[in-house]
Amino acid sequence: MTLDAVLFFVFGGIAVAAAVALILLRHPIHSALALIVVMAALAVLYLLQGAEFVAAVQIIVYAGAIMVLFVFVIMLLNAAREERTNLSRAARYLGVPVAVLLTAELAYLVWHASSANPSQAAGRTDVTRPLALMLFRDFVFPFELTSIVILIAILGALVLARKEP
Amino acid sequence: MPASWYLALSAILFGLGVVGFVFKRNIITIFMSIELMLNAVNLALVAFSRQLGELQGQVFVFFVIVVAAAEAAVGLAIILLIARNRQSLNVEDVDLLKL
Amino acid sequence: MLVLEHLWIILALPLLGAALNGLFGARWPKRWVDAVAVGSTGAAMLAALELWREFASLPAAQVPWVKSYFPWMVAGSFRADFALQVDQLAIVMLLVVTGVGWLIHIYATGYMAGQGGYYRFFAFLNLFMFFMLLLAMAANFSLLFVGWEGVGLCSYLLIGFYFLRQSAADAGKKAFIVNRIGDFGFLLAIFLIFRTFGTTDFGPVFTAVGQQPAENSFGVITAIALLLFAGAVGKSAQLPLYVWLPDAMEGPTPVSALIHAATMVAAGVYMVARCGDIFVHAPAAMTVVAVTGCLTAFYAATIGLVQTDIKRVLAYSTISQLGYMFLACGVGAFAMGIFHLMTHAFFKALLFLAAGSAIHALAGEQDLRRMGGLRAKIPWTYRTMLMGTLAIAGAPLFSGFFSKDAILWQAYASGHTALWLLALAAALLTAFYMFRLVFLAFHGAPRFEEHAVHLHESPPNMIAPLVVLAVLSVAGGWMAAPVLWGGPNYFEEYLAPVFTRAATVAPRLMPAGEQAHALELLMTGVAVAMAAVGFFVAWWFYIRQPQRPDKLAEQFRAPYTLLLNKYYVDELYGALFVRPLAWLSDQVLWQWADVKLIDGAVNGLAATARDLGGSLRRMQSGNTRSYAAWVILGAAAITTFVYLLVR
Amino acid sequence: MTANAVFSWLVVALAKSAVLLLVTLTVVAYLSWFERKLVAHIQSRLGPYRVGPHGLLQPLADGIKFLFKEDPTPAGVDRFVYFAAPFVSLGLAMSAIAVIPFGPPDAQIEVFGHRTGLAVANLNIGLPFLFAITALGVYGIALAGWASNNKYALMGGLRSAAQMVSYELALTLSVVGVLLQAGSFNLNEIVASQDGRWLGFVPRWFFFPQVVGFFCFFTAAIAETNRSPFDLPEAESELVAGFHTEYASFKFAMFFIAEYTSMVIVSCLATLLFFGGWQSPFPEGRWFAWTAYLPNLALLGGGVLLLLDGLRYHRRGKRIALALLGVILLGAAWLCLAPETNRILQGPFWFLAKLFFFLFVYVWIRGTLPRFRYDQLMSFGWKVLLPLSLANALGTSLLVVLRQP
Repeated sequence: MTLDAVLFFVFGGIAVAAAVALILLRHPIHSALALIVVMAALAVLYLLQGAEFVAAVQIIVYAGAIMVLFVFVIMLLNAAREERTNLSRAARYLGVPVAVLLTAELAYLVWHASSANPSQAAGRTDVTRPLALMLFRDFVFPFELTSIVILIAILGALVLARKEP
Repeated sequence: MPASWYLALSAILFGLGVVGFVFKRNIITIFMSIELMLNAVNLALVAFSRQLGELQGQVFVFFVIVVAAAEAAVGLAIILLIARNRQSLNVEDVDLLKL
Repeated sequence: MLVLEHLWIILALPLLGAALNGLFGARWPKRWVDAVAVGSTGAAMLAALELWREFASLPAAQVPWVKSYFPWMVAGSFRADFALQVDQLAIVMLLVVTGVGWLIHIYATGYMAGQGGYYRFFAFLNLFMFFMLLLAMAANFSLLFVGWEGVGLCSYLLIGFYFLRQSAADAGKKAFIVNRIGDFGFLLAIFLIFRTFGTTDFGPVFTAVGQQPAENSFGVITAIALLLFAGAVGKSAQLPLYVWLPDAMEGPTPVSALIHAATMVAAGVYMVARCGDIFVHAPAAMTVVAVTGCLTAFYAATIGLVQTDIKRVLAYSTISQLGYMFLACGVGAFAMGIFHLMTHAFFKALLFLAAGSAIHALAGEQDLRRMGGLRAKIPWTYRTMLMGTLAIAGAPLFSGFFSKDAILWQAYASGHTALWLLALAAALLTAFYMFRLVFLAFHGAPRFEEHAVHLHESPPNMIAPLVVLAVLSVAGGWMAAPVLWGGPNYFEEYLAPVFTRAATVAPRLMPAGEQAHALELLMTGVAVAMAAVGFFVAWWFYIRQPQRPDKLAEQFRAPYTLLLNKYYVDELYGALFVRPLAWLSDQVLWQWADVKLIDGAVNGLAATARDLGGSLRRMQSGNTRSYAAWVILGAAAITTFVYLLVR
Repeated sequence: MTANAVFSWLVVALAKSAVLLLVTLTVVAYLSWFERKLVAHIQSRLGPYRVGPHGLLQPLADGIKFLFKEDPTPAGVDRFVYFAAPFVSLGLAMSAIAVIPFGPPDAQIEVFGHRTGLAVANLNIGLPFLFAITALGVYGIALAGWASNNKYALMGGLRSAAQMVSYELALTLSVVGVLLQAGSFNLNEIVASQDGRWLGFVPRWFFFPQVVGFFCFFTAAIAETNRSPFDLPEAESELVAGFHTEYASFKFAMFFIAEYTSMVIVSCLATLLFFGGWQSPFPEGRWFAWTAYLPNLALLGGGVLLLLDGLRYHRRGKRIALALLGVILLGAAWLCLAPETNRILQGPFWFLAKLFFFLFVYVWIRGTLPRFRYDQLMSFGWKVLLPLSLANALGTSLLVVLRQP
């Protein structure tokens, strides 16, 4: 049992547990916290796979910005615990088994899609520089496109959330 | 640590996201389950990129994160509107789309 | 090697100026707008000078100096880079454009002062500079075409600068549409080039052409050359597509000077010279070029005789001078064409600016018949105007003298005697109508009520460019001076590397030696004599016996009216093309095709979609989570399918 | 790595963290004392002077007070979050200290026969890590505000969430210039890339090319740490005490310590990114050899001052205490004459000097500037700071592009 195997199981376990908590907890804030935990755990897993920068971004953007937005909105709307209502028929008879089936199949597929041989890139030290080069050379057009997407999203959010005078 | 383990983990997380998506009633929480699914996908992408020794996977993670940010902004704005207009965050109160 | 490494700087400067003024100029005080506009173009000029300096130290092996910055269009086998190219020809163009452009910017700060849309004017002007420089530095036809269209766009925007005036708006549209015709030919030429040579980069194309023999029958190269020339005809206002240029005078005078006299209209000449390698391989095309140019030169001159709008006279003289340039290119003397392009840029810009200064002094009066006697009132304008006139008329030792007579000599020496005679006549007419303009405007008695308009000399920031340009139009040609005593023409020698291949393909059978030189001097004498005759006739008519011209007009009413109405060409085109087109687009394309066909189809689709939706909408339960469940079901189905594939 | 190596590495890391923790806590405690003194003198008051000579024991007293006060839990709080929040803030703030290099990586000390540098961890992505920590710092405050079920606290939490998210952008962007010039995320390398001199005497600190960046960075940093003039989340004039209204005794102490720790961290960042970290401002060479003994001089001066001051002090106990302190300092000055110690001391000395300067600026600003209004705060962040830092990043990148052939 090597060190990163241990770390994998620890943090993978944390991630799954937090995800379950996200579903079971009844108050949106608690769910949000659970999700943040998931993200942090995932960041560690990224580190384990040598994707340092992705890990950092994961924390900064996901946990640090997006989830803050969620928490902010929850606080703003002062959301209450969600009340019990019976599941909708479709959800009950369809959702549960299908979700399980889906998970199983996905797990099977990816398990087989990934050949067992360990990675060549595991030992790579500095991934940030090549990553940047790739992002700004090969993917520069999509990159700029995403910036436009963001811009549009900002405008949309503004227009939607503005209080009508 | 072979990539398949990471992939399996991501599949499980994705499944949990799906379950949350179907079962939660609070719109915000449903939205969060979607984020969970996105995260699962990111994990898969990173795992693949490590296994293939290619960085494209990580680049795509960036794009996913960007899109997630945009989606969060707009989605939360919409949720804000819903909450404002019908004083409730329960999806079952938002069902005007039926005939 | 800063600029040589970063050629894009020269382009970026005017573009930056345009962006700044266009975005913020509306809110800025005039001072800032001036600073940005003049500063950016001035910096561009400095950059061009620096480029010249650095280029001089470049080994001949590295000329033309091409720098490719990034792939711009890649489609299948087609690939066009954003690549810039510098050789002697480009250097000359850059210097002329930036230099004259800068002076005209300075002038405009005075001329346009206090007019609406001041910042807009300078934003457009800078944008024009950008496209013009791009055109001059482009390293492939695709990029050249971008610059080509860009200058066209800016020309349109600036002609229609006073867009509230119907005539201005129409003139803009006319310029744009007439240019379209030529550009269509140009575009076809580019397609044909790509189809033939598989690329649009200058280097490969020209080398590929160079390997072929000159085709004496009508082949693909001739086709390419003719199509290219069609583009040039449109841009440089040659027969039969010249009609837009006179109307373009609706734009502000600095625009007329910069775009419709000095630089843009010369782009056609530049393009033909740039493609010299292609043209020399198509003797037929060369002949077409020469004949067209010569005819235009004479034809426009005749119209210029009787026009009464000062700017239109200059416009027609521009057309005819451009004709000279094409004549030069047509007889294979590309260097001479470029030479005349440069000198013409100097003195024609000068003439326009001086005319603008006069118009300015008269508070917008453009009609020669209501000018006169301005000499004493606005002395500086008068002096500079006179310099320009002498230059264009080809008075000895002025710049026009060297360039124009060189062209005449080349025409004669290369054996096109008929063309030479026609060009000579055009020279006479040129001298005549130019001096007619000067005499009408500046001599004789004032023909306007002086108390109504209070005359004033223009501010220094308008006079200074005039003086500089005057000096240039006097001295601009002296690098060809040694020709007079049998020496070399340094300008031609400077450009020689660009046209070596062309020269080898079509060796211009120039008579050499002593008697040849004597002959050349003789020809020069003849040309000067012609100019002198023109001058004296003008003097006789407009100083000695001012009533004479009207008498003549009485006697020869028919030709006079014909000239006055510019041979009714506009009316002709109107009847031949415009009205039928209007009818077609109105009756057929709109009433039938658009309304019936397209709208019908669209509405039909919409109707079907509505009915479908109406029948399908019963599936909607409105419960979000059941929708989610459906989505997941779909996802699961797909996954199962994949799963089965994998197993 | 073998289990043994892992173990020893773990032990050393833990030991270093523990030492660092203690040091930080002390520093923070005395930072509060320093602040109170300085602000007091700015307002021409005396500040604490009862407990210990010059109130030097005041922090201790405060600590004791924090520990022994009653700790009520208001009704209707969300217990879990209410208790978790202070731990979150403190834990994050403390963990950020771990990646900060106080001295050059080659200046190593012997611990359990295990040579180790002056930083707990030398991360490849030190800077992003720090930013990640800062980004997470919001939660402590926001959640505290939400959990304590009090409208003032909620307002404070909301404000801080909005404020920190807004200024985080400017904070991150203002550093881009430095990153572009240094070409690395590793704090050690960033400092190393500031080595050398312009014109032989101006140190190659990024402060000089990045003045704008530094301005944006420091302003955003003050806002990020919720210090005046950006301390709206705890604006007592409008929100009682903001997010920690409902917190008492030890939990409040945690917030308090977290805030001051983040001050320290931000000052460390400013030192590392813009002022050449541990590097001495004096150039090398014969003429400046004596600067190696500046630390000793500082200690010596401090000792002498304390002695003189102590001997003039009006109460005996304190007189003795101060004199003793002075003697200790003198002894330290003497100890540091040993070349090895001296060499290792150089880095930390300059680092701490710069750090102290920035902390001083912090307190100075607090003592000088009035508090922003909330809309002013927002519009300043979005309409001034963000564009400025963006422009700075753009300009720097253009510079870098033109610089390289």
